[in-house]
Amino acid sequence: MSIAGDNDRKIEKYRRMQRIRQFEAKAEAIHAQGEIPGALHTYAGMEASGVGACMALRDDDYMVGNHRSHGHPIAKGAALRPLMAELLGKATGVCRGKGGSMHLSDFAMGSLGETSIVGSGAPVAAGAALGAKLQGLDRVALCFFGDGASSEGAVHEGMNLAAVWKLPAIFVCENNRFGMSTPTAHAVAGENVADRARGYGIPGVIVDGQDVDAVEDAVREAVDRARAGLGPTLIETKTYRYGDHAVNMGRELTPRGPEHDEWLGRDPITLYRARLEAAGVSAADLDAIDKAVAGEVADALSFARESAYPEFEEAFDHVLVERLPIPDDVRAHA
Amino acid sequence: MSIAGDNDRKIEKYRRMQRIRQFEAKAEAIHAQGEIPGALHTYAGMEASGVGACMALRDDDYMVGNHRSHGHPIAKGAALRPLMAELLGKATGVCRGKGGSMHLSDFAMGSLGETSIVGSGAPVAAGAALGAKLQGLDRVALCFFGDGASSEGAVHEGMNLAAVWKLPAIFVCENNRFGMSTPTAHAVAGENVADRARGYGIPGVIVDGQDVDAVEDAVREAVDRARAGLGPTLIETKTYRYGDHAVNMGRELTPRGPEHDEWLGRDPITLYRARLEAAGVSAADLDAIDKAVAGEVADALSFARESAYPEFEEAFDHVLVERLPIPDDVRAHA
Amino acid sequence: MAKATYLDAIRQAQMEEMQRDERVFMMGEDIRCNVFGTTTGFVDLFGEERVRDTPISENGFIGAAGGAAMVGMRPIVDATISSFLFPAMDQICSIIAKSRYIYGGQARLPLVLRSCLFYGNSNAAQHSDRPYSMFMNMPGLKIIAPSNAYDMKGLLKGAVRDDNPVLSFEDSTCWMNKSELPDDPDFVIPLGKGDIKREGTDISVIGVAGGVNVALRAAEQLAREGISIEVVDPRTLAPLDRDLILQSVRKTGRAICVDPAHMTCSAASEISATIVEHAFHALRAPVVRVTTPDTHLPFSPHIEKPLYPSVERIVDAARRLVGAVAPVPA
Amino acid sequence: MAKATYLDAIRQAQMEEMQRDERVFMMGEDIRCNVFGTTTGFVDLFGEERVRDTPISENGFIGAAGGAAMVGMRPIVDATISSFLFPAMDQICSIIAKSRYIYGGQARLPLVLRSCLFYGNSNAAQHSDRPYSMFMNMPGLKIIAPSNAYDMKGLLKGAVRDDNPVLSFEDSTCWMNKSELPDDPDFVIPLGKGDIKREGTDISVIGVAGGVNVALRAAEQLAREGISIEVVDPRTLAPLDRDLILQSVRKTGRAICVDPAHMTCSAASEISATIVEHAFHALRAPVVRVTTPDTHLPFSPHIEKPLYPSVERIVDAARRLVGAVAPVPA
Ligand SMILES: Cc1ncc(C[n+]2csc(CCOP(=O)(O)OP(=O)(O)O)c2C)c(N)n1
Ligand SMILES: Cc1ncc(C[n+]2csc(CCOP(=O)(O)OP(=O)(O)O)c2C)c(N)n1
Ligand SMILES: [Mg+2]
Ligand SMILES: [Mg+2]
Repeated sequence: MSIAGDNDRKIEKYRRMQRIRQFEAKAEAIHAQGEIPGALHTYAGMEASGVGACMALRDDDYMVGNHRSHGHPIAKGAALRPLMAELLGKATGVCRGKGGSMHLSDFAMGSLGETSIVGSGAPVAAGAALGAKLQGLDRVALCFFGDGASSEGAVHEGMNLAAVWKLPAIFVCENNRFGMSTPTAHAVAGENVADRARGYGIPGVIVDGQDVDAVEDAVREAVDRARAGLGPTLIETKTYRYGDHAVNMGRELTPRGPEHDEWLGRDPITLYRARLEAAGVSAADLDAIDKAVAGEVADALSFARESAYPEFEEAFDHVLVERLPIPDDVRAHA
Repeated sequence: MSIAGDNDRKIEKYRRMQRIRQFEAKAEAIHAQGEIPGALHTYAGMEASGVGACMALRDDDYMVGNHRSHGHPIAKGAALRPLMAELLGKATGVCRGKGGSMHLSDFAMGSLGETSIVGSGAPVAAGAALGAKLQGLDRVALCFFGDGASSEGAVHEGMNLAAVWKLPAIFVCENNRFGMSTPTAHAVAGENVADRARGYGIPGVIVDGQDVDAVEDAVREAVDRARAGLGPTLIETKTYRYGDHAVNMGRELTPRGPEHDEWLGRDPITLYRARLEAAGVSAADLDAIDKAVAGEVADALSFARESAYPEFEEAFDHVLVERLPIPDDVRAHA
Repeated sequence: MAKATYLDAIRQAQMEEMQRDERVFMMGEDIRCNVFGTTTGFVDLFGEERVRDTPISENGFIGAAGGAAMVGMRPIVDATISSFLFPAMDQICSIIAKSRYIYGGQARLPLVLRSCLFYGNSNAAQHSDRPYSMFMNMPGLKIIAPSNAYDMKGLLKGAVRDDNPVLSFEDSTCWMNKSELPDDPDFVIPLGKGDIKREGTDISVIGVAGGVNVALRAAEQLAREGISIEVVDPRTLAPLDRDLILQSVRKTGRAICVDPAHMTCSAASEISATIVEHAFHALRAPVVRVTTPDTHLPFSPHIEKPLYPSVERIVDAARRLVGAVAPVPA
Repeated sequence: MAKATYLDAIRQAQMEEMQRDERVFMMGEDIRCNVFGTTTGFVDLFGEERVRDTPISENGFIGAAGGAAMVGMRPIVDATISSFLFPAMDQICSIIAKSRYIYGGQARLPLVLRSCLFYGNSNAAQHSDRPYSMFMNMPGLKIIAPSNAYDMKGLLKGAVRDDNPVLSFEDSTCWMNKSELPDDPDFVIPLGKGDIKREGTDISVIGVAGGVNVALRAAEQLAREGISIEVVDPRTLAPLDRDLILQSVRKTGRAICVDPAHMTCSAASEISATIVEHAFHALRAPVVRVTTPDTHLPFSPHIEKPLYPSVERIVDAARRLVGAVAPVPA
């Protein structure tokens, strides 16, 4: 790669968006063939939101996400092998096969959970921010949640707590226009989720969620505020998910209107590629990244496939710090 | 009484405020002597908030309140005898002795609960408003909650639901400057609770909670909007409680600052009495009301004292619609 | 009479009751799009006012069902997956279960709160809860947990007509099971009455929800070994038909409680405690629980599946109880 | 050693652990003003950063304790009254109990969640819950329920040092009871170990929280009648010291479970089910539960008080079990 300095991070944003896109395309394909059990919620279309936000964070900052969990850890820099292995329920998975698609959380990258209970991440993020503050560290905690999640009491309580205590937290509402099948306007009162900020006396920011640089800038400002002890910010990324709520469900939950094509026309990766090319990055370099990422994904899948399933005893580990005893009759038939 | 027309309702406001004040003074006194069991949270200082709000309602409108429950039912027009009997735990109590001081709810007056779990009334009020709407009735549902309660997820969820569905609900936050011992600013982010309204796309109104007419006007406007199908309003009454969080606790939970005397100087009943006198109501007429109310309170107390305690079997009634069976060994020692 | 699935039984029950009584309405997340197939065609039949998609705020809309019930409506709430009852625990326990009591009978809360037990399908611990025993410890609620389509239809219709709040736990392992369903619009199974699903003489196996079907399969196999199993299905967990359970155990002298929930403080524990308290003198062997052990449920199917009650575990327990094999050391 | 109350034991435990380990901090509603006397002087000692008054938002701040624990803190949360755990049920059950598991051991959540069992004092149904059995059904949590000041201090210190999330249920009927409390800053009672509070030979009475003290008073009275009671106090409800309970029942052959919670799916039910499953052959009589019946708790003291387990009910049950009186018909 021949581009240096600031361009490096631009390239990195592009690479991470590509990673998410390609990782998920592969996951969706093998899920359709039954290789991945459980539900699969894809992030395609929303890559700029996750990557822009995470690129504004340091490695040692914290991040909490949700059920749509493939994007956030990759955006924060997680390695693909343990993520893919997790999707396949393997012992080498990032959660040792116990979390699966909705819970791809890599604590090594500062992730403190991709929690599939809608809205439940907000108090956790507030708490991580509190922990950082009490330890005198200048780390921040960022929480991703959906437009639908904004209706949950947990999100309100988390934001109020962070605001009252001026915690170094950033709340990023990824408004992808739907909660499951329900259009945002049918479930979320008020014009913008970001409008809620004023009620907590904190800044509320709306940003184009298809523009990775814009997202990064908005989050960076919030991060700076947070590190300076000025408290939390609520940022709403206006974005769109291409797939259905969960993929491969056999029928469409959310019939799309004509805006679907408009959104496809504002694909965050295509847009960013164009911007990079306009800034002088060569198409060949970008193609090389695409290809390298394809290699990473293929490698992750081979790794995952070759990995073993967890031993039965693993089911009794990590309930507590101590391993649980295994009942004889259960063990006898495992 | 010689005053007619609009003055009648002014007099009624005065009377209801007096009823609350005198009812509570008596309750506090006998609680100190051990005649009332459990905790007692007085409403003194906040009478204009409850009475102003309830006077803007029709008899068949709904109302939901909280643990500070002496004021709301009296404001809505409830009879004093069953309320006082309830405080004493008697079978003639409005809740047959099963609710006590925190739960003085008179369903005959449209009250659907004075619930002592902070914040828990908001979803109930939204639901009552939904019920009225589905039945094609033009009733509204009003919810009283405290500044402290505004931090609860339930309040957020109730308001969001009411706003999205444009339900005929009115949310009245009685901001008395404290939640238990905690000053509002230490627990509630944002300058005013009413500022939360904008986030739901509904009107947010701040009103002087010591001015019963101002409260009534603000609530009436919200009621009109609600009946017209325009959805909910959030109203914040800026008020003050004279007593400690709960009275007769043996020590002061909340040390007051110099503002305490300022607030005492803006007593809602004194202010209103002056306004009525200025409008031509004679002091003698108002004295007569005070005296009549004292008679009502004394009568309620005699009634309560003369009433019987509930039978033991009553403990097993109203868990379900059907009476529960009573275990033999429990009955044997009752 | 026509054969239909457990899921369709839910649909039929809801449809018939909504047709019968216009105070009945439905709300829940994404019920218009009808994720699991229990509200197919409902918007067209009943309109958007009576079939309401809610914001994702379980405490809010479940509490609102309580408020609507208090003013004369009869809501059916679809909370989809039982794990999503936790965010609503306060409105369920503090308001819905207690309002009638704390206000001395002034309130009445006829409402049905449905949710499915979504386990065994690799959706990991946060989606796989089977929390009915928590609610059994809370007075003021009725609870149904049907094991087949017939019971599902009859009990759900009974629940909608009941004047108390009723929680309906619908076992997703039963979703595709079929029964003949009566078309009689007044076909109702009264809440609180259990059912003998199979008669037998050696051991009473009391099953909870999907546990009943595992018990029935085990009974088949044991019959071939000459062990006669009586399968008891309480169907309603609150009120629990203790008499039926005791009657069966007094006959057989042995009992196994099969419950897909975690063992500790489970419905199985309650049934066992009831038996030893009230049928002790009839007992010829320990009362055994076959439940999910007290671990969380993992995503990986490989290690998830063996955790649930299985035919094999029931068969083993039965053999031990009749003395066909040596008992496990306690 | 000096005598101190159960409430003061809580204060001492918290103070010593905060002095020992600066990762320990406290939060809760109105803990600075110190409503019940468990944080007297704490703001002066530890400052406002480590002694935090929270907004009234249990789900929010209890979840925040989880988040703080995940990043290396060791929070003690005072949720005051157990009824206020319902609004926080989701963070407790979905996040705190499950995060370590669902993320395959990546998370560690050392935190203590305290709340009191506030019953018997005319505060009506919404404030009188004793919901520990609900949490016993949820893997991933440890639970203590001490019955005297000594155990309270030792177990709470043990809880703060434990690397798992621990719920502490503090029985308000024990608040004023005094014990000699060790001053050794490392006095810790390990979680999961029960205690024989009184030795006896005829009946094991297993008590939960305040139920232990009622059992001890009943044992006194029964001793005068020649009935010898062994009082077993599990102290920790999760993990439950089943071995100790079984050992006692194998000796006495009879058991009574005393639990101030509602009967159905209670800790008493679990203990009873454990006994009949694992000590059946030692049993000479039914295992009896003395609990609060499955009704809500009313305000009026007149009808509230008789609902709880009492000395009289235990004495009656004991007499029946040893055959001193005819058994009640089942
Ligand atoms: C508490 C809870 N309620 C409901 C669900 C089911 N559910 C899963 S995702 C989802 C929609 C979430 O919408 P949003 O927050 O906008 O996120 P998105 O899926 O659009 O990214 C719902 C309702 C859940 N997982 N948790
Ligand atoms: C869910 C819940 N948490 C805590 C409490 C304890 N509590 C009772 S009243 C109160 C303060 C409420 O403050 P606010 O809402 O401002 O009402 P106020 O008492 O000032 O009228 C608290 C914390 C409770 N009853 N319910
Ligand atoms: Mg969305
Ligand atoms: Mg207040």
